[in-house]
Amino acid sequence: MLTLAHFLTLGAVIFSIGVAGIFLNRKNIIILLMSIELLLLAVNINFIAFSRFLDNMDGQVFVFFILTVAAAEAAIGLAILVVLFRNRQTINVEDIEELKG
Amino acid sequence: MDIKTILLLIPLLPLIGSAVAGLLRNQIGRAGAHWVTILAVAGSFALSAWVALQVFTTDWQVLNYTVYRWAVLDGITLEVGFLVDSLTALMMAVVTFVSFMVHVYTIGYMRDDPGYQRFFAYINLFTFAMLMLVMANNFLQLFFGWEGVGLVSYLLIGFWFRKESAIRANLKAFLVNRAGDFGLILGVAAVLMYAGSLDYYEVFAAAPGLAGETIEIFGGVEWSVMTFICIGLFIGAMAKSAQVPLHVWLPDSMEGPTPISALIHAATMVTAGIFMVARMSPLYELSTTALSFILVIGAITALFMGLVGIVQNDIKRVIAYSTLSQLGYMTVALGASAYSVAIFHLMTHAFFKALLFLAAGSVIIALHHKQDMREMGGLGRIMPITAVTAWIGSLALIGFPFTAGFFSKDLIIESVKLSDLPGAGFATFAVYAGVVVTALYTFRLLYLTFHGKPRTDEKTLSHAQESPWVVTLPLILLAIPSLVIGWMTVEPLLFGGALSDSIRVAAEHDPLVHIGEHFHGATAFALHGFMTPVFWLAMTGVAIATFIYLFRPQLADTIKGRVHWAWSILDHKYGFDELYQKYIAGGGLGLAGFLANRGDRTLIDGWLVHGSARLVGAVSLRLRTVQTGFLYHYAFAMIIGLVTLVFAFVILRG
Amino acid sequence: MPIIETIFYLFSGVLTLAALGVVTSRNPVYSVLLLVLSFFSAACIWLLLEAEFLAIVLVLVYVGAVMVLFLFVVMMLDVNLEKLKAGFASYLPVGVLVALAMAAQLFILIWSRGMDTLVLQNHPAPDGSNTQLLGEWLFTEFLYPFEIAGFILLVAIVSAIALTHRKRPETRYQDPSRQVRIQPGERVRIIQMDAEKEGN
Amino acid sequence: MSGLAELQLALPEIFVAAMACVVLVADLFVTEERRGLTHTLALLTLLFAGIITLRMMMPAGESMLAFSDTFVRDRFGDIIKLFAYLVLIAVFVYAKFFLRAAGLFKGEFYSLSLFALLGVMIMASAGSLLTVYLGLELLALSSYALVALNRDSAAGSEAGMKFFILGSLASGILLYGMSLVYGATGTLALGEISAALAGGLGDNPLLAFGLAFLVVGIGFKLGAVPFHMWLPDVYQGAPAAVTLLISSLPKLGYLSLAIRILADGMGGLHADWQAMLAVLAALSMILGNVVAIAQSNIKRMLAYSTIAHVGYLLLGILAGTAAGYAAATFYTIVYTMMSAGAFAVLIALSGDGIEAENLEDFKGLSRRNPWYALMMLMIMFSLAGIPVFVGFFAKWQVIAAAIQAGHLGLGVLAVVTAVIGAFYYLRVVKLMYFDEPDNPEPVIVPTDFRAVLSVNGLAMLGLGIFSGGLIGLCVSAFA
Amino acid sequence: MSAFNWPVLSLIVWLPIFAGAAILFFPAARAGTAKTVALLASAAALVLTAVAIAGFDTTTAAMQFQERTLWIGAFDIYYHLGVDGLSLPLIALTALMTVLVVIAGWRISDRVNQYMAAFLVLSGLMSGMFAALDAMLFYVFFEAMLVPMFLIIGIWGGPNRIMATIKFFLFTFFGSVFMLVGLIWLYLESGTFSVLELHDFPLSLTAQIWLFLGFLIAFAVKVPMWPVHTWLPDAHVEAPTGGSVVLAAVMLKIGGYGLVRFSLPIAPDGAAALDWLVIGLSLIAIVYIGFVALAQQDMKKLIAYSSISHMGFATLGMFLTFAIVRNTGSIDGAVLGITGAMVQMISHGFISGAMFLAVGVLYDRVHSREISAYGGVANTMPWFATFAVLFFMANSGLPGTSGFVGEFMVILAAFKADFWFAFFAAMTLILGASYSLWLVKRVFYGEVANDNVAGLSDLGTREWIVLTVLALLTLGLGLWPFPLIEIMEPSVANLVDHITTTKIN
Repeated sequence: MLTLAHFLTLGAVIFSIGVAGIFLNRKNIIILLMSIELLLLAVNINFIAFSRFLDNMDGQVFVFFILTVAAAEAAIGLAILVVLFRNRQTINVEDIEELKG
Repeated sequence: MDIKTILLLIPLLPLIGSAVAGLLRNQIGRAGAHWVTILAVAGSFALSAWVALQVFTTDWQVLNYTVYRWAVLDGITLEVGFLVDSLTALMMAVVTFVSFMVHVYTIGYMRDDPGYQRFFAYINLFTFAMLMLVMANNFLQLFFGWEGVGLVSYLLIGFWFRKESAIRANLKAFLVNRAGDFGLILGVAAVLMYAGSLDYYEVFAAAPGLAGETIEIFGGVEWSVMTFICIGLFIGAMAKSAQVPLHVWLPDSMEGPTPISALIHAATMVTAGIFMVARMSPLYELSTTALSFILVIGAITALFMGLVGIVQNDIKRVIAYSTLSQLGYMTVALGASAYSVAIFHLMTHAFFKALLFLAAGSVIIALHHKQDMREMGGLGRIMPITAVTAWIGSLALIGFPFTAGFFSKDLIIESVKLSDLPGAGFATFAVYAGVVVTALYTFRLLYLTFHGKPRTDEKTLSHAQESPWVVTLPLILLAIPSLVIGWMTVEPLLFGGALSDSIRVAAEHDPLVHIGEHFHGATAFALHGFMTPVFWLAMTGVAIATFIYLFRPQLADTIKGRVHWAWSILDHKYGFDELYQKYIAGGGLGLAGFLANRGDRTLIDGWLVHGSARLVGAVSLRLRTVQTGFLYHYAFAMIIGLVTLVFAFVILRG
Repeated sequence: MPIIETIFYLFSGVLTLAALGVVTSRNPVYSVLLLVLSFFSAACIWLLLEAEFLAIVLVLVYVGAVMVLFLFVVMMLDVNLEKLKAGFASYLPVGVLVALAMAAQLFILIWSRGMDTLVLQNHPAPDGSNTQLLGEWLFTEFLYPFEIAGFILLVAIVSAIALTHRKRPETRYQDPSRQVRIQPGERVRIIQMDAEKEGN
Repeated sequence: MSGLAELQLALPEIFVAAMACVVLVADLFVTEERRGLTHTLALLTLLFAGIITLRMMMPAGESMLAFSDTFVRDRFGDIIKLFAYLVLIAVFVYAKFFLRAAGLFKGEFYSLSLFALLGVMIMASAGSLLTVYLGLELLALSSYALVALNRDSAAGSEAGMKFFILGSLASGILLYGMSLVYGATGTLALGEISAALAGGLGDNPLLAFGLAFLVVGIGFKLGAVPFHMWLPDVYQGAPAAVTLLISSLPKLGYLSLAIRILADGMGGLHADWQAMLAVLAALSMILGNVVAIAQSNIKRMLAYSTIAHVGYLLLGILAGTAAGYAAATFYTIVYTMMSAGAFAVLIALSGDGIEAENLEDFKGLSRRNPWYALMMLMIMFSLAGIPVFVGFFAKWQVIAAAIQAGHLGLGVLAVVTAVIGAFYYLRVVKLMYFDEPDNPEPVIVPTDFRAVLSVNGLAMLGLGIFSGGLIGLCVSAFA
Repeated sequence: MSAFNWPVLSLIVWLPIFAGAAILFFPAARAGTAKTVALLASAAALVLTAVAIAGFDTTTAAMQFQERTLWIGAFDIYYHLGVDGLSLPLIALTALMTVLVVIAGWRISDRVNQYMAAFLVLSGLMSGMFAALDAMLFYVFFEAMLVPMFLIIGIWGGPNRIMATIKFFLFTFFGSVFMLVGLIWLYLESGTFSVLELHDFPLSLTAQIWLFLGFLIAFAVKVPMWPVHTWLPDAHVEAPTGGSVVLAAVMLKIGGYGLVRFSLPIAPDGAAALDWLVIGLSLIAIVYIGFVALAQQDMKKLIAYSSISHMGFATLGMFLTFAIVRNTGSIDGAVLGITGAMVQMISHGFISGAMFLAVGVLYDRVHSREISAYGGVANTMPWFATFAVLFFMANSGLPGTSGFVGEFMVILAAFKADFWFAFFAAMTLILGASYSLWLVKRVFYGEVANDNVAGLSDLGTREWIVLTVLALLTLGLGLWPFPLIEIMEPSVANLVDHITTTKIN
C-alpha cells in the first residue's frame, strides 16, 4: 500500500538528482536549466502529495503558481543563455569563469 | 621694612637681577648686566649680613613661616616657606658674600667673553636658588633649591657649550646629581609617609616616635625607618657634595669658568649636602647606622681624593680634588655628630677655597687660559698679590695654626678621635693621613705655580701681568677672612652654642662636649696647635713638597717611575670614570638599544602588530581563491552548506 | 489495491531513470526528450494523487510549450556537441556522496517520523471536479497571487524581449513613434535630375 | 472585508503595478533622445506612490489582513515601501547619468526596476508563503534580466547566467522548504502557520527540515556565507547602474522576506533558526571583511563589504526580539543608502562609457572634486561604523540586539571584524585624500545627480547626529 | 546647578565645529580669511573656557554647567554635558592647545582651509568628549575624533604618513570597540547610559573584572600603555607639527581621563582586583620606555617615547589607591596619587606640546627630524635654545616647572603603596634627564654642525608667542600649582571615596 512517505521519497529522489545535476555537470548550461526544472518538479510532487494527504487544496494552487513561475523562469533563463552564447560562442560551464576571486 | 619683607628680598633680588640680565641682555648691554646683577647680589648680601647680625648678636627667636601655599591636598600642605635660624643666617651670609666676591671678580675674568650677560644672569640665578635651598623650611623647597642649583651648575659647567669636554662634563654632572636625587626623593617620600608632613619642624617633632618603626624592602629584611630616611637623604648629599662614589662629576666640572669653580664647585653648592645633613641633625642623631655610613664615606673621600690631587697637573683640578678631600673632612665631621664643626669647616673652607680658585683664575687670566702647572712656575714675581693671597689660602688649607682652616680641621680631627661608631678607627687614620696629603699637594701647587724657574713659553710670559683690581680686590677681601674668621668665630660658633637652635646632638655622643672641656679660647687653642701631631704631619707634607718640587724638580719623575703602578692608579683616579663610562653609561645605552630594536621594533611592533596585519592579508589572499568562478563550485558550496545546516541543527537535535 | 502501487512504482521508476538521464546524457537533445519523459511520468503520478488538472497542465503547457522552447534553443545555438561531451566534475565521488547525503537526510526525515503511517486510501469524491475547485480557489482565495503571477509572466516577456530582440538592419520594421511624428514634407522628396540624353 | 476596502489597502501596489505598465508602454513611443520622459514618469510614479503610502500609513502596532490573508498591511511593510521608493528615486537619478554614457539608456531598465520594486512591496506585505514566493520571484526575475541588460557585455551575461542558475537553485530549495512547512501545518498563511506552531506543532521534524531549507533560501538571497558566492561575480559583472540597483533596493525586500517568514511565520521555532543564523552571521562577518581586503576592483570590494554587512544585520534578526528586528530594519535602510551613495560616486567617476571600477580610479578625488570626496568619505566612514556617522548607530544596535539575545561572543566577533573591515574603507579614503590624481581633470555630473548625491552623503552625517528619529520609526514598526 | 543659565559647554564644543565646517566652504583662494576665522573661533572657545573656569565652584565635586536633553529616545540616550574638577582642566587644555596649534599652523600652504577645519572640528570633538556625561555620547565623540586626526596625519604628514595614520586609526579603533561592547552590556544590565548612574550601579566582581578589561583595552591604547603603544611613535613622527602637538598634548589624556571617569568608578572592585596589572604596565612604561627613548635618533620619536613614559606616571598615580589601602590601611595618599596623575597629564600637555612645537621650529627650517642633522643650534638660535632647554628640563621633571609637580606627587604616593613602585617610578629622574638632556647636548650644544645649522635664523614672532605662552604656563604651574589642584581636589577626593567603597551587590 502506498503512503505519503512513498511520494515524498520520490520527490526527494528527484530533488537530489536535480541538485546533483547542477553541481556535477561541468559542460552544458542547458542541462543546468533542466536540472532546475527537475527541482521544481520535485517540489510540485511534494506539494501535490501533501495536498492530497491533507485533503487541502492550497498545495495544488501553489503548484499551479510554481508552474507559471517555472515557465517564466525558463523563458528568462533561456534568454540569458542566448545572450551569453552570442557574447561567448559557448555554453560550456567551464568557460564561464571570467568573474572570480 | 619688616623682617619678612627683608627675608623675601634676599632671594628675590638676585632672581630679579638674573631675569633682567638674562631676558633683556641685548637691551641693557654688558655694563648694564653686571651693574644690575652685582647691585642685586650686593643688596642681598647686605641684607643677609644684617640678618646674620640680628641672629647672632640679639636674642633671636627662630623664624619659621610660610611665604605662600604651593598646594593643599589630601590633608597635606605643601608650601614655600622660610626657616631662619643661626644655621640659615650663617649660610646666607657665606653664600651671598662669596657670590658677591665672585660677581665682582667675574667682571675681570669674563671681560672679553661673548656670553658676558648670560654669565651674570646665571650666577645671579644660582644665588637665588642657593638661598632658597638654605632658607627652606620644608623638604619640597629643599628639593626645589637642590635641583635649582643643580640646573645652574649644569648651565655654567656647559657655559662654553662649544667645547665638547664642557658639555660632556655638564651632562655628567647633572646625571650624577640626579642619581643622588633618586635617593633623596625616596628619602623625602619616606619622610612624608611616616611623618605625614614635609615641614622640617613637624618632621623633627615626629622623628623620635619613628625610631622604632621598621620598613620591609626586600622580603624579610627589616630596615629601621630612620636609617632608611637618613641614608636616602645622604645619598642625595653624596652626589651634591661629591662624596665617593658619586664624586666623579666634580673634577670634570672644572671645565666651567673659574669663578664658577670658586662659587659653586668649592664654596657653596657642593656644601649643600653638608648643610642638609646638618639641618637634619635631629634625624641623623636617631640612626647610628646612617652616621657610621657617613663617617666611612667621608673618610674615604677625604683621604683618597686628596691622593689623586697629588698627581694632577691642571691647576684647577688640583684644587678640585682638594675640595673633594675637604668635603670629605666635613662629611667625616657629620658622621662624628660634630655637625657644627662641619658647618664651621664649611664656612672657613668657603673662604679659603674660593680664594684659592680665584687666585688660580687670576693666574689663568695672566697666562691666557693656560691651566697646566707644568707650563707655569716663577709667577710669584710677576703677580705678587695673587701669589700672596694664594699662599694665605694654602696655609689655611693645610690648617696652619691661627688660619681659618686650622681651627675647623683640627676640631674635626678631634671629634673623629672621640667618635665610637663602627669605622671610626679607619676615619681617624684617614683624617690624619689626609693632613699630610693636603700639605703635599697644596705646596706642590704653590711651588709649581709661583716658584722655581718659569717653564712658560716666552711669548705668553711676556704678556703675563698682575690682574686688574676687580680681580685682586676679591682676592684680598677673601684672604682676610681666610686668615681670621676661624680665630674670630670658633668660640661663639662651636662652644658658645650659637648654632644650638638649629643643630641638635644627642648629648651622649656630642664630641664638642668633651673638646669643650679642654678648650680655653681660640688663641690658646691655636698655640696648642703647634704641639699637636696634626701640625707636624702637615709640616712633613710641606717638607716633602719643598724638597721635591722646589729643590729637586726632576726627582718627581724618578719617583713616578719607581712606583709607577701607584702613580697610574692615582692618575686614573681609581678607574671610577672608566667604570662608569663603560658599565653604567655604556651598559645603559646598550640596554636601550636592545630594548628599542629587539623589544619594541622587532617583537612588539614587527611581530605582534604588523604581524597580525600581515596575517589577515595572507588569509584574505588565500580565502579569495575559494571564489573560483566555476558555477558548479558555487552550487556545491551552497549544497554543502545546506547539508551541514540540516545535519547540525536537525539531525543532531533529533 | 495492487494496481495503484504497480502504477506508482512503474512511473516513479521511469521518472527516476529519466531524471538521471537528463543530468547525465551527453547530448542536450536527449536530455530534453528525457525531461519530457519524466514530466509525463510525473503527470501520471499526479493523477494518482487526484490532481488531474495540474497533470494535464503539466503535459499541455509544460511539455507543449516550455520543453519545445528548450528544444528550440538547443537547436538554435548550434552548439558543438563534441565539445560538450558531458564531463563530470573532478570531485564526482565527493559530489555524489554529498547528493546521497542530502537524499539520505530526507529519507531519514520521511521514513523515521511516522509519515509512512498515512496510507493513501480513496476518499469520497470531492464535490465538483478538481479543475472547478482549483478555478474557484484561484479566483477567490488566491486572487492576489494570481494577479502577481500575471506580472511575473509580463516580466518574463519584457526581459526575454529586452535581452534577445535585436534590431537587425536588414530586416524591415515599423517604428510607431516615427510614424506618428511624420511631417508632410518628409513623405515626398522631389529631386532635381536632368533628362537623359538620347541614345547611349 | 469588502472587496473595495481590500483594494484600497493594496493601493500602493496597484498604483506601482499600473504605472509600471504605463512606463513600459509609454516608452515605446519615445525616441532615444526623448527618453528623459520615461525617466521623469518613473520618478513621478515613485513620488506619488510615496505620497499614497504616507497618506495611508499604518499606525504602530496595527496590522490588517486582506485577500484572504495573502496580503498584510502593517507599519513595517509601509516603512520598507517608503524607503524602497526613496532608494529607487536615488538609483534612477544616479543611473540615468551612467546609462546615457554607456548607451544603455533603455525603457526596460525603468520598467524592470519598477517591477522589482513591486516585488519588494509584495514581499514587504506578504501574508502567506505563496505571496512571499511570488514577490521573491518577481524581484528575482527582474534582477536576472537587469544584470544581463547590457547585451554586448560578456561579463554582464556571465553574471546574469550565474545569478540565474544559483538564484533558481536557491528558490528551488526555498520552495522545497515551503512544501515541507505546508506539509506540516497544512496551510500557507503565515498567521495560521505561527498559530499552528503555537498550537504545539513545534516538534514536528518536517518543520525543522523545512526551516533549514527556508533559512538556506533566505541566506542565499541576502548573500550570507556560504550562500554568497553569486554576489561578488554579479556585482562585478553587472553594469554599474544595475549593481547600484541590486545592491540597494532588493535588500529591503530580502529583509522583509526574512522577517515575514522567520518572525511572522516561524516565530515559534526561534531557537532553531537563531542558531542557524548565528553561524551564517559569524561566517559572513569574517569572510566578507577579510576577503574584501584583497580586492582591487571596487565593485567586488563593495560586494564583499555587502556580505559582511549582511552578517551584521543577521545579528539583529537572530535576536528574535522586537528591538532586534527594529535594529535589522534600521541597518538595512541605512545600508541601502550607504551602498547607493558609494556606487553613485563610482558612477560619477566613470565618465563617457569607460566604467570606473578599480580602486585606483579614486586616486586624488579630493583634488578633482573635494565635495564628492567628502561625500564618499562620509559614506566610507559610515560603512566602517565610525560614530556620528549613521553606520555606527546601525552597528551598535544590532550588536546590542545580539548581546541581549545572549550572543556576547557574536558581539565581540562583530566589533573585531568591524575593525578589520575598517581597513579597506580607509584605503578608499586614503586614495581619495592622500594620493595625487592620475588624471587631474575635474569630475562633472548633472545637477540632479549632484543634488541627490549631496543629500545622500549628508544623510550619513545628519541621520547620525539625529538618529533618534529613524531609530524611533524602526522601533515603532515592531511595536 | 549650573552657574550660568546659558549652555557654556555646548558653545565650547560646537562653536569650533561649526566654524570648522564653515571654513570648509571657503574658496581655496581665501586661505587668509580661513586662518583668521579659525583663530577667532579657537580664541572664542578659549575665552568661553576661561569664563567657565571663572564660574566654576571649587568647593564641590558635583557636575557643573550640566545640560541634558533627550537624544535617542528609543534607548534613552541623552545629550548630557557637564564638568567637574577632572574634566574642566582638560577642556581648558584642549581649547588652549587649539589656539596655539592654529597659530603654529599659520605657515601651512597646502589645503589651508581643510587643515584649519580639521583642527577646529577635532578640538570641538575632544572638548565634547571630556564634557560628555552620557556613555554613548562619550563614545561617539571618542571615536569621531579619529576621523579628523586620520586626515591630519594622512594629508599633511611626512613621507611615511599613510602607514602611520592607518596604523593609528585601526589601533585606536580596535581598542575602543571593546569598550563599546562593554558599554552595551552595561546598558542591557542597567538600562541606562548615564555615566553618573552607572557609577552607582552595583555589579558582581566577575562582571566588573570583564568590564574593566574591556575599558582598559580602549584606554590603554589611547594613553598609550605598554605594549599597545607602538602606534604612537609612528603617528608622531609622521604627523605635521600641529598634529603631533594635539596628539601628545590632548589625545593621550583621553585615555587617562577615561580611566578615571569610567574604569575606576564603574568597576572599582574590578580595578582593585587588577590594579597590579595597570601598575605593572605603568612601571614598565616608565622604565622600559625610558630606555627605549634613550636609543632614539629621531627627535619626534624620542619625544613620543618620553610621552609614553610620562603618561606611565599618570596611569600609575591613578591606580595607587588600592595598593595604598592594602599597605597602610588608610586612604591617605590616594588623593595625592590621583591628583598627581591629573596634574601630570595637564603638565605633560604643556611640555610635550611645547617640545613638539620646538621640533617643528627646527623642522620648518631644516626639514629634518634626525638628531644627527643638528648640533650647536644654540650658536645660531640662542633664544630658541633657551626655550628648548627650559622645556626639556621641564620634561626631565625639574622642580619649579610643571613637569616636577605631578611626578613628585605620584612618587610620594607610590611610596605609600609600595617601596618598589616608588623605586622604579623614581628612576625617571635619571632616565628622563638622560634622554632629554642628551638630546639637548646633541642638538643645541657643541660646535655648529653643518651649513644648515649655520644658516638658521632665530624665532619669528608667531613662534615667540606660542613658546612664550607655554613657557609661562610650564613655570606658572610648576611654581604655583595651587589653583589647579584646588579645582581638582574635591572631585578627586570624591572619586577616592567612591572607588574605595565596594560596588559588589
